[in-house]
Amino acid sequence: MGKPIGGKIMTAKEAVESLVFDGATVGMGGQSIGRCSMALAHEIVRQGKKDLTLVGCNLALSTDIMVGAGLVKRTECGTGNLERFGTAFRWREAAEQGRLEVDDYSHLAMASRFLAGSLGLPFMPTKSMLGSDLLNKKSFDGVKPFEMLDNPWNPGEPVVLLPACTPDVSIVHVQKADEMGNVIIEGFTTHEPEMIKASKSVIVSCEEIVSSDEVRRNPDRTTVPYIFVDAVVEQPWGAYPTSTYRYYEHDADHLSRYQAVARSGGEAYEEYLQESIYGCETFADHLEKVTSTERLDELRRSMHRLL
Amino acid sequence: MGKPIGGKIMTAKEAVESLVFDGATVGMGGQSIGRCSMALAHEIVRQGKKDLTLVGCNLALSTDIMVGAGLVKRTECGTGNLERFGTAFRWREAAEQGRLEVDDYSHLAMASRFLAGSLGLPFMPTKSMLGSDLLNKKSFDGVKPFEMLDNPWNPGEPVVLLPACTPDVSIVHVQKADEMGNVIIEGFTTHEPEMIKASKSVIVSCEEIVSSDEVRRNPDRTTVPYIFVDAVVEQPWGAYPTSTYRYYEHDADHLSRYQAVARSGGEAYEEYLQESIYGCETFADHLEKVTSTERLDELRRSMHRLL
Amino acid sequence: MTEYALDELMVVEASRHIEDGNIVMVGTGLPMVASLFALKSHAPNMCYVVETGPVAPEVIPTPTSVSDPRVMYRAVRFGSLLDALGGVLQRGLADVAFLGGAQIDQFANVNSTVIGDYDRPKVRFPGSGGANDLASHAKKILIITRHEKRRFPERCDFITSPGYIDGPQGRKNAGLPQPYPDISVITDLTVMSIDKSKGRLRVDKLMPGVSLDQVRENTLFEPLVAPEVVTVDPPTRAELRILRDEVDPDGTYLKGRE
Amino acid sequence: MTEYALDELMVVEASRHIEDGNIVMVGTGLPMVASLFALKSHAPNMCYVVETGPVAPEVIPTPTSVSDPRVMYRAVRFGSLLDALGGVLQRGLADVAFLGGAQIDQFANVNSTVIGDYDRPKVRFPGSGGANDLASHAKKILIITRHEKRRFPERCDFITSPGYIDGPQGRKNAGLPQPYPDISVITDLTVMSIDKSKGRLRVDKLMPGVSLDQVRENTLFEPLVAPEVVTVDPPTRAELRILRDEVDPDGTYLKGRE
Repeated sequence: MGKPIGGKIMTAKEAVESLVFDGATVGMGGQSIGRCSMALAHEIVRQGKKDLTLVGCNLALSTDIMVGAGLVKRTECGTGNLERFGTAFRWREAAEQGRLEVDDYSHLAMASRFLAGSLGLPFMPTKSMLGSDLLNKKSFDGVKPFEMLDNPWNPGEPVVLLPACTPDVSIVHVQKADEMGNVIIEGFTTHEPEMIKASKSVIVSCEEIVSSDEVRRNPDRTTVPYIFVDAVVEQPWGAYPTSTYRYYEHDADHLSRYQAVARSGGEAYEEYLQESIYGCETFADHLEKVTSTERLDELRRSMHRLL
Repeated sequence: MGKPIGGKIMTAKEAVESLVFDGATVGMGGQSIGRCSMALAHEIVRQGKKDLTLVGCNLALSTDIMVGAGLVKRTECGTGNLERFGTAFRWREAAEQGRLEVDDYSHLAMASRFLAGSLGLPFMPTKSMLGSDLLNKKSFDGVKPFEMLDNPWNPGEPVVLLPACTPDVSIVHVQKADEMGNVIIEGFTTHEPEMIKASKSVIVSCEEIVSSDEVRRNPDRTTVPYIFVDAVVEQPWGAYPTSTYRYYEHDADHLSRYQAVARSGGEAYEEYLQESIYGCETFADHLEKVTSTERLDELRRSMHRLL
Repeated sequence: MTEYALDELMVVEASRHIEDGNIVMVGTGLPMVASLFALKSHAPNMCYVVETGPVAPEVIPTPTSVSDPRVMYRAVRFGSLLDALGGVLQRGLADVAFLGGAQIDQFANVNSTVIGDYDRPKVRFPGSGGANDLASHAKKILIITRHEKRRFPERCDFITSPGYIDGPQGRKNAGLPQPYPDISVITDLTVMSIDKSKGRLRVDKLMPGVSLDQVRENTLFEPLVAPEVVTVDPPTRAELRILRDEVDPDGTYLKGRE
Repeated sequence: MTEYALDELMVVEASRHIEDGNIVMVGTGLPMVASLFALKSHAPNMCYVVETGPVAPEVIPTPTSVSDPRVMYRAVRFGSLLDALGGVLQRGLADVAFLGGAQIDQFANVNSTVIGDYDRPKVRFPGSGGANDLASHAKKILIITRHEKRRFPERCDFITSPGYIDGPQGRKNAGLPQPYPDISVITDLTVMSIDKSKGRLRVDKLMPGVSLDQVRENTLFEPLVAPEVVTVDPPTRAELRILRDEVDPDGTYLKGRE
């Protein structure tokens, strides 16, 4: 059975309480400095969900904060960086100090693992990763990270098989959703369509809730239908300080500020978490604390100039 | 390299002359009585391209005519029927008389084979067809129609591997395309996105040519980008007598008329081919011969009432 | 008593196997009528998924094809066959699916491919379409068919869509995904359902006025019989009104009204 | 002679490896600048494909991220990472792709994962991202990098993105798809390209005013040397105008103008 047709609109607090649990594998939306699921990540940090395995393609700011807050046991991903803002420093330090299991794949490999999950398949073939040390890694938990197969239609040709990745719950920030749970992603969709459809449950935060009538008048626009979605959280600016296409640009100042404390770590970082996350009851509180209406307006105008 | 950015607008005659060849594997667009690629199929019949292998999911009217014209060596498909209008009779008779190799898969199996092709993979797993006689078939040409694999992540669990299907050329009728070759399919897309992307070359006929500016203003709407497409044929009513969503309903009268001659076969059928296809220089001639402006208007209005 | 046609009875009985909130994969014909009836009567939150792609359309009566604009009307998403048969069905989300076929055997296997030899068939049928996929992955399979003797052989000439294949272990041995489905065959004489412990069809219900002997006489295999065979409830006046006014007002499929 | 910065020289030289009509998979940074320059100068029909999905955008200068609205501007299609890296790249349609990394060895393998042991790294880098995919499937690989000695070891600590692995048979033995790619490394000292018969990097060109010895001194492996090493043509005045006015007008990436 798919997800029910209604009753999905809730707060971030309610959604995370009911769908994220200690030890869960969490699918992470967004890529680098675009559409990271910040509001939902903050809520997970506030609720202190532990021993998480984070999966995605480019694990960026949201991951870094969850690692920095000490909630993460493992990441399975393609990259951990914020492009020109540098590495995901908390993630990097945790990896270097052996406090974090990092299971490396290529981006296509991760997308292929989600594709398998989204189609109900146990694995997906790929021709990536051959000849690289990405095929020289051990398993963290006894589950083979890949398998080699001789192509039955061309003996002698090796093909890599990758196990399906089926997150317990995915967190994704999108432009629009309706109360049924239909999801509209505008612009790039990166690995999200496959990841969402591969997940056992899905929390979506959105810039705007639109009417189901509007969805039904433009079915071409729907990225993922409601049958995959459990919770819809209305959260304007929910990707801040990363960008949301057609809504606002990333906030380079705040990103640089975060990267500075993340790089130094220690007390400065603890203070950041305390002030900007633990000390805020909601994401709206966070926005009020770390930025201003003027700055947000600027980011919105800056995006609109680029459409 | 993908397909070039321009020079793709041509007549059906030019497109078929340059891209369809004797012995080719031809990907067939449409499903049952919706969006069959009739104008392009007629042109292939007129040009008498031989020894074709037709591949698709539901092979319906266009296939039946190409089989009826004696051009087809094999079909690889999920079904051959026109739903309430009955079986594809010429296809059926050819199969029963052993004049046609029919390689049966399920619809998901065919879509999976196209998916593999579209991703550059040699095969795709599926959990369909297990326990059925679809896995008891021989190979027609020494190429294994499937392979069984023991799931490396769950020993004892069999998984079916299906070989990629990569048509030499696909023929598809769509709503809109631009001169670059960007394709917009409205409504159901059936197996076409994967089939198109898996094909070595693609001929698209369309109801309307739209400007590339319009495409660039609504990139969400593009089903397949131009890099996969070789030829764009402007052909209003190009799916007649099957339907094109948002443009016109199927013509039940003509379909019934076709089914009557297809069922009887023999001279009646030869006459139909002679009059409605060989005797027409273009698809516009065909329309003029077999229907009327009034009837076409009726089909258009009938569709518009259902939107 | 309200008068009704046999097709109407079959359709209403089939619809009773659909629960509210179910995802139902459906083509056209009587299955479409049955599921549309469920949607309009007791399952308003049912979700149609059409093989060609559309999800949750507000179906306009009466579609005659999976490419019909009536099954695309106000869908929440248009999509592809891969989305529907891969992303919903094989993904394990389909609750109910309808099948049809030329032969249904005692293990509820269905043949829609050939009579006779596959390579040189006596009769060639259209083939699987999505039927094999539905039979492989849906949690509940419904088959609506006229009860003709030749349709119910001991063993299908060709298994297009697997039921329990050859008995209770058939699906397990074949490696088909779990959970193994409930299967019901609704005919104008009876409702037979799979007995999972035996992997065989069992007469659970009889249509009003039909005897068990009539079923046996019209079936080439010997069906199991439930300890208590009940009679199918005829459609109520209200059900018939919905069926005739809202589901198939033009009598596209339900022609034989009495 | 027109004055130019080393970055400008590297970018223009890299762009010369892009032909009109090529499909180019590109992220941000100097690779983006080089490909955007090609588009605005000699390759007007070049097709950008961005890893996150967009196809053929009319890029607004100067994008700083693969999620930047500037790389989505007037795309012909938005799409997914699977479309880009699976449906275009692995499908075999990408002509050119750019890579970067912490180490590039004599076989043109690239490391962007770790220095030291994988399980307890001395330095942890961001990882593959799409780089491994690009190196596995594109027909031509371009690497733009500063020529620092530690960047050019005999052997990468970790092969994130395969070059020729361990020699001419490396890709064949690994089962990587054919055709095997051309690979060029464009640095501020030299242009090294893969010699396919030896599977190793060969100095083909030198930047103006640079000697072969300078390259050797700044490279930890011993590169092959082409029979005739030529000097890279400096950018023309017209090229520099396009670069500075149309490609990176704000100097986002090309800061060091002379």
